[in-house]
Amino acid sequence: MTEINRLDSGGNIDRTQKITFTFNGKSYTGYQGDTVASALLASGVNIVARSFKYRRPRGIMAAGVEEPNAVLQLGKYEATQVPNILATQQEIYEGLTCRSVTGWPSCDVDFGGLIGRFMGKMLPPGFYYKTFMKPAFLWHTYEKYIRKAAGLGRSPKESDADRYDHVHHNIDVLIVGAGPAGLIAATRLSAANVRIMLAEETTEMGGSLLSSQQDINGKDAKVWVKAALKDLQANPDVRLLTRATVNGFHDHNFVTVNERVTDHLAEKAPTGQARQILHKVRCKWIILASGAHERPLVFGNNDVPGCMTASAISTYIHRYGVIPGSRLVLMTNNDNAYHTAIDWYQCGRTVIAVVDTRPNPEGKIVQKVREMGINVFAGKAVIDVRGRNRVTGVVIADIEPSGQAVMGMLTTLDCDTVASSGGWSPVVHLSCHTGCRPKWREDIQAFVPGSHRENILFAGSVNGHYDLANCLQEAVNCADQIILNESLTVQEVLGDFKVESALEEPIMPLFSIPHTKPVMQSPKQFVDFQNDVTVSAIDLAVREGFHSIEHVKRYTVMGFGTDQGKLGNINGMAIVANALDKSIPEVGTTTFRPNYTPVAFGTIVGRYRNQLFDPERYTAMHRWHCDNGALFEDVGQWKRPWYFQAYPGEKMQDALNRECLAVRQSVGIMDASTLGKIDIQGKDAREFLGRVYTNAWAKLAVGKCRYGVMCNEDGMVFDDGVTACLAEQHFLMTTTTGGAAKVLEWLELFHQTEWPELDVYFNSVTDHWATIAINGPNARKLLSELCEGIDLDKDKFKLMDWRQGIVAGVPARVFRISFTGELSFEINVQANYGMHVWKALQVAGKKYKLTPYGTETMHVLRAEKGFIIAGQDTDGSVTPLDLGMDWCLSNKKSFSYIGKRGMARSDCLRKGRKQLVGIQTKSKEVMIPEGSQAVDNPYQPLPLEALGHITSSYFSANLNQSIAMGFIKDGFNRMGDTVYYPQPDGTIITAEICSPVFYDPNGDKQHVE
Amino acid sequence: MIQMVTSNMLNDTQHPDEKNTIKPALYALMDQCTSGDVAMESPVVHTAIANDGIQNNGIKVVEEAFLSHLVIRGNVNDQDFISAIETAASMRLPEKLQTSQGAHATIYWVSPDEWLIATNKDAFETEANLREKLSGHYALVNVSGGQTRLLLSGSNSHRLLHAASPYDFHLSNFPVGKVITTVFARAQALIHRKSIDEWELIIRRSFSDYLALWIEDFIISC
Amino acid sequence: MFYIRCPYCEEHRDEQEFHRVAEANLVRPSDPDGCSDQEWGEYLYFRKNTRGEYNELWVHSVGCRKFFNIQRNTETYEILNTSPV
Amino acid sequence: MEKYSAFTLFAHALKHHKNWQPVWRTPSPKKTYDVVIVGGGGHGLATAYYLAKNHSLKNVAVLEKGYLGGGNTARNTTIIRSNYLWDEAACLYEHSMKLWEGLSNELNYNVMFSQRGVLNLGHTLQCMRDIERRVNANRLNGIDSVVLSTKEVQKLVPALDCSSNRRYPILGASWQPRAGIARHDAVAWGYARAADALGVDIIQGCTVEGFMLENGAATGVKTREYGAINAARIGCVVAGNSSVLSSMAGFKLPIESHPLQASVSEPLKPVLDTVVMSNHVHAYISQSDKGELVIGAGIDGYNGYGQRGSYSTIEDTLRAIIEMFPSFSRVRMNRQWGGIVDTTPDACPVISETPVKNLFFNCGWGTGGFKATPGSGHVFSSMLSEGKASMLTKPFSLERFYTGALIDEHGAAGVAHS
Ligand SMILES: Cc1cc2nc3c(=O)[nH]c(=O)nc-3n(C[C@H](O)[C@H](O)[C@H](O)COP(=O)(O)OP(=O)(O)OC[C@H]3O[C@@H](n4cnc5c(N)ncnc54)[C@H](O)[C@@H]3O)c2cc1C
Ligand SMILES: NC(=O)c1ccc[n+]([C@@H]2O[C@H](COP(=O)([O-])OP(=O)(O)OC[C@H]3O[C@@H](n4cnc5c(N)ncnc54)[C@H](O)[C@@H]3O)[C@@H](O)[C@H]2O)c1
Ligand SMILES: Cc1cc2nc3c(=O)[nH]c(=O)nc-3n(C[C@H](O)[C@H](O)[C@H](O)COP(=O)(O)O)c2cc1C
Ligand SMILES: [Zn+2]
Repeated sequence: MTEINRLDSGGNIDRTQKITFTFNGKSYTGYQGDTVASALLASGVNIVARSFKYRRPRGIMAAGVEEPNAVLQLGKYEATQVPNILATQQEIYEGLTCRSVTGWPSCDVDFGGLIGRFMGKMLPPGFYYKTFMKPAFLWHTYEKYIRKAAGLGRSPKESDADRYDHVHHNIDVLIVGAGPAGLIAATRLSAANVRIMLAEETTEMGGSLLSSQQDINGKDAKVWVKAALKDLQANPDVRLLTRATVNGFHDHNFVTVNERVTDHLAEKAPTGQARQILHKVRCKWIILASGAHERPLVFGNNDVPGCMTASAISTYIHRYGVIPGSRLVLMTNNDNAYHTAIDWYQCGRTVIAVVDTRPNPEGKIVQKVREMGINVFAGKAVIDVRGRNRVTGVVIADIEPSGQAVMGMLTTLDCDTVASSGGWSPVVHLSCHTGCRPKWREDIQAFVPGSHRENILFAGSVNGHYDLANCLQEAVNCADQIILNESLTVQEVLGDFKVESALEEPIMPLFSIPHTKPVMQSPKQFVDFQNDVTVSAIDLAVREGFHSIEHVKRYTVMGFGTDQGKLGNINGMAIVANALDKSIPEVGTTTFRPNYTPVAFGTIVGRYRNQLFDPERYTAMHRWHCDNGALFEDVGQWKRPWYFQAYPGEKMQDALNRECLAVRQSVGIMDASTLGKIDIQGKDAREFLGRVYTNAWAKLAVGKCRYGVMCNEDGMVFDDGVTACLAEQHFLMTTTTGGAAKVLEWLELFHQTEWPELDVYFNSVTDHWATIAINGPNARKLLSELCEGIDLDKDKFKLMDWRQGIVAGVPARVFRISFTGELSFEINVQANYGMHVWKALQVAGKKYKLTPYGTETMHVLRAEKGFIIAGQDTDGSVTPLDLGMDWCLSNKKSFSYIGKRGMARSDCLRKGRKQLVGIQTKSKEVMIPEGSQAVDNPYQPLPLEALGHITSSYFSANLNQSIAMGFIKDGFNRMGDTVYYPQPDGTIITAEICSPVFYDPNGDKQHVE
Repeated sequence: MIQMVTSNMLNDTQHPDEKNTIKPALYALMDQCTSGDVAMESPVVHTAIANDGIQNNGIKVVEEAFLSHLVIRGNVNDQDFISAIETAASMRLPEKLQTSQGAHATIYWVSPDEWLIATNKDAFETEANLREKLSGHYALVNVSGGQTRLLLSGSNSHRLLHAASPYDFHLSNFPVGKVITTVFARAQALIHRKSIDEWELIIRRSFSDYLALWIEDFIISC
Repeated sequence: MFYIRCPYCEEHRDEQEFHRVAEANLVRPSDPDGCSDQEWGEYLYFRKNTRGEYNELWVHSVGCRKFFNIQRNTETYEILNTSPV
Repeated sequence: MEKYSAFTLFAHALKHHKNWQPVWRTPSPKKTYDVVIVGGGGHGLATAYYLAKNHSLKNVAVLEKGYLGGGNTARNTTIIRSNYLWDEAACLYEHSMKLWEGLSNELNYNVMFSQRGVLNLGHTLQCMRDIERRVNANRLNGIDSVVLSTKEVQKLVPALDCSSNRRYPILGASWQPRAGIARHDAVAWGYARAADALGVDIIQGCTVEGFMLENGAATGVKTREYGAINAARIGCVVAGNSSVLSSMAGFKLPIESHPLQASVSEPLKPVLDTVVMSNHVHAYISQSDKGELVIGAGIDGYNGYGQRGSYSTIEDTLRAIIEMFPSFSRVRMNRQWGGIVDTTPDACPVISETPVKNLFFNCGWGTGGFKATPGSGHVFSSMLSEGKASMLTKPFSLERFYTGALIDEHGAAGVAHS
């Protein structure tokens, strides 16, 4: 393809760097600095998409983020596919591959277009709410086709190999947009010794100055831009970002900026580089200098390729040296668009006419255009466009000064391009993200930012200052306001400027051009191009009763697209206002929300994916477990050994049986370091314990431990553990692995807010101690081989005692507590020694066949003993009474401990509560799956009344039978009763209610010599 | 002070339950380190940070392993407490968000009633020494096994911090000597600016493999 | 994203260092056992949940671990004041 | 009410769609109503519809301060399921599910109820225990619910990374095939249209600012725009604003209002055919018929009425999405927003009489009430017409917060925020 629309000179492209890329399978060329859009236009490509509903051919309409049509699928490889990239934003690089996301078989020839043309009438807004209801069962099938037809690009199927990063910034001033306003504000502030970030969405700083022929200080404004940038670059406190979209403004001046670091270089980021960076900025001040988007006028067939906004045409000419056609008709309701006619004319191509809707345009620029010999038709409008795949002409008519009707003779003009300008819509989006509403200005027919609580200032055309001089002045004022407010000293006053003021005549309030036919019969007049929303659709919505602009949005889907209605929304609101006979501000805008432009999920996630998604917490012995066949269980963020495979491929149940038998028959070893540990010191520690635990603590002697249950104020169990009395005013509390942080905060909460008078301090020592549990009849023998300084005699070192001594050469606290029912010692050493002691035990344990075991075996063993696990056997609706733990409640305490009143509420005392009991299957080899629900009579019709569920269920190798625990309504009174557990496969497991203690009910095992 | 009894003494025969011959200990002080030749493993021993640390492009991270870390709790309005600490440590107790630096130790402010002392001296001696001077309501907790200190340095070190944490590390807000506890990657750290380009990070043992991984991921791509 | 001044650290920190605990000034009844079910239920569950200015209890959890009161506007998200408990 | 069908659509097309009737009237309020419903969300509108339809109460008004369906109804992720743990909740939601199944035809408005199935993923052993428990309870309650293995999950959702090397690998899931999503706006509009046709006055832009109280009984409401309106009975269905209304009547509720956020990607070709929810890594996602991925975020911890939350919540959610769907990393997020959800201590609603006579509240649906819209309206209409609770609603009275008979759907129940 030759670049038939490339001008011989001009544009900020590097003509020495020719680049080849592929669009829809065809190869095209362009230059370094081109976007896909500018390169396609240079090559005379007309159709880039098919519309969503009517499958109409669509071309490029705009030059920036407001583009609704040119939505592409980017990427040659599966893992680097990117859906829905705008041709107007994507710079070309060698080998870039992209294609249209719509059109079948292609976007040039789309069979859907036929359907669209003939069936279109059947597709008014919301048609799907009115159809596809009968027969009901077919809806699923209809839906499949609807889904297929919808959607733009496609998701990649492979994982993204690129890296993304986050960077936090704390700065004084964030300036959004590097047009003249943003640049001069930055310049002015740069002398004030403040930290500044200037973020610009496009590839280059300069904003609209890059697309126009204005002068600053008597010279081409682009010269001024270069000079300003040079100064700014020299200041280390100024951070300049291009390809960086400020996409969200959040509370308390927190702003997110999405920088596309390598998207212009290649599909995949060069090695070592992040593809995109999310800058998270907390700033004292924001200057919003985000400019304004030109909005097109709405007229018949205004979507035919070749219809563009006026300013886009100027941008293609000035920034890319591309002129997207030969013969131009320009329609405008304002002076500003005349610049485009001049630009076109100066490229040596034909301006057929400027069609000005105003009855009497007399401004300076109008004169100038007339003087160039260009036809200016005043008081007229383009009502219809000829051509299907490209504009071939326009129909014009006289328009009433009110804009309400057209009249008179229709004239046809031949042309291939229609530019239109309906005025400008300030880019107020960010100003609204924290809930503020924009306000309407009648004089410029536009919404500008409303008043704000935050430190946010507005400069330039975003605030309705379209005149360059005013625009610059306002930005200078913003900077000065900050300097004043922050009492900054300025070394030298920067940013003085001289610009000729270009007075313009007022804009005509006009959005949609009426047609000679009534709305419903006129040619399609598009408002939201991406969603195929037309004037008649809006009109119909309003007639059907959707009066709120939010209803119109939702009913017609106007503004729902990837462009969020940047081009069409204001026109749509004006059309609604007109239909309701209200003013535009009465109708109001829809809500602006982040993102200003879309942001890749990957960017929002940053580094925090795969291994870094969430911390994995390890104990000091973790590496040993990895090296010795451990499979891990996730408990909170911890990785705990679940069970150990003695050889690769050992079956889980085999491993468990082996581990369980080892513990009961000889000795097993477990890493218990993850248990939460809280050091408690202070004279009131004991009193405090008595208040937060349900049982009594007043008499616990030094050297002793006690089990305790903690409840919420509602009386429900929330954690449990053993607490040791280390010294008179010093305790060590243990918590469940998952509960550690919560418990510590719970203690602090009550201490700091309720009982500050109690002298006590809490500190987490979870990570400080490595805890090794050895369990089994040989535990004492094993320990004695490595232990010094502790009399291990069973009467000297009793159950629930702790002692201090040396284990494997390391000072240790040894607790004689048992969660398995076996003789058991928990050895605590400073964690840096954990691995040493663990390994020493392995060596010494050889002769006892010391067997490492994991959480699962621990669970089986404790279940054999009927011990509960908070979180597995409880769920936040269980009181200690429901667990049969009356023995753990002390009602003699003078203080009403936490949970006491809660568990005395009427429902907690009622008969028939679910209570935790043992469950024994009738066939002892059958295991009841955990979560099974018990019923009294499984043969009743549904719904069946469930009595309670199985919380824990295991095969006990020691007993050679299944064991289980579960809730049963009124279970304590139903010992020996038979209950049934219906299974998903239709089978029914029969079981008997029993004591939860299946093993060693008298606790003899604790007393082995 | 008279009541000071290390729970070493509790070992065998002198269990207070049985023998009430001495006044019971208020706090259990324990020498947790061995004098023997026992292998210690620092929290990051299995990571890229171990030994000589990791460095690239103006960022370096090394571990300062096996320091003694001691938490001090007490009331700043209690003059006795302050002076006891200051005498025992021969260092000032730092003000809010500050550190004080001694020959062998650094004291970090953690919260209005909490400080951390990190020292290359023996934890037991340090604690015993402090306890000897202290009375009233206070707490000392040995956490040497539970955390470790990393030294982050280099001309680009601030970049790592800016990627990991939302805090403002600019010199104007974070002068040398300041300390904070804040979010660090998806965990947390105590961060102290030791000099313009040197930062101490104190991190928890159980999170240290994750944090080392994060740091490595950052440093190799920075 | 709130920017919250911790009244103990006496400087602003990012919201991520904190979390909210409950409505502020919920005082545990001095004699729980003397409370009726209704009174206890009110204490446990019933909240002002004001739209507008509201007092909440927050904790500087990744920081000094201290609980403090925030007075803020639940509609605009402005923080009016923070103070120690 | 004009009948909607493919045929009428065709007939209207021939006439250039000039003759469609308004879907509802725009009446001014009368002086007195039998029942005034405060809140024109899905629940309020459904209540009005069933009052008129099932209880022959046609002198009914719905007062909505904004545009109808503009509260949480407009901003939820539309997940519909009934696989709740406790019998009381399961029965209520299943009651609703049955109504969903005939709703489009009942209302003659296609609410696009898409029974594409919902997966609740389990990532830990405890998750799986909870899933088994819930599925078993569901089955006894006659709710279609099964446990799927990782392999079966992978087959249903090819885009999901089910490999064992994830940080929190997927160990299995519960699956309710009848569950799915619906077009949220259509639900509000469909109920409004049908209620309007039965004579209910739907009054938008009408803010209730207070109640008229006499001897501990409510006799009407005070509105900002229209002054006093009398009513024999008043039903408040104002979701996140429930505490605001109750404080006007002088009592507190066991409710806290929190921001809950959601977001959508740009529209994509079909890539996800079911709904995927994960309590553990905390995110949920589905793809709408228009093609955008609809993603539910977490709830913000603080009380808030701002209809927006904190950015870190959005980050956390997307982290979770990418953990589950690493291939979505280059998909882009188009828009995020928030709603105000009315949470209760047990994650179950309050459908109840109140300390004020003739004043009833239906609230506390929190993060998951869209799915209950038909059921909620149905049972609340009975309460309003009979003046007392029915079997289905009794367990959801305020009384439970005193007795302690909470229906704790937290955690174990896989409530997630939807
Ligand atoms: C982000 C998000 C995701 C969710 N996802 C799901 C999901 O996937 N599945 C699910 O089942 N649920 C979900 N929910 C919850 C669900 O949206 C709500 O529970 C449900 O929509 C509530 O409906 P409603 O009609 O009660 O409330 P709303 O739709 O909020 O209606 C209440 C109405 O009351 C009006 N009102 C308030 N005060 C006054 C007053 N003083 N006078 C007059 N009118 C007043 C409001 O303007 C509003 O329109 C989600 C919620 C959110 C925010
Ligand atoms: N006469 C008229 O009718 C008229 C109308 C509009 C503009 N103008 C001219 O346009 C100029 C306006 O200058 P200005 O500085 O206000 O605006 P500008 O359009 O020159 O610059 C705004 C810049 O902000 C960037 N931007 C917008 N949103 C952004 C975001 N979220 N993140 C990052 N960057 C973002 C844009 O890419 C653009 O470069 C003046 O020269 C004025 O004369 C004239
Ligand atoms: C299920 C669902 C799907 C949505 N899809 C889109 C979408 O494709 N594009 C869009 O712009 N907004 C979409 N929205 C968001 C709405 O635009 C809007 O943000 C939301 O209804 C909240 O209203 P508000 O932003 O006006 O406060 C969707 C909302 C919901 C609930
Ligand atoms: Zn603090």
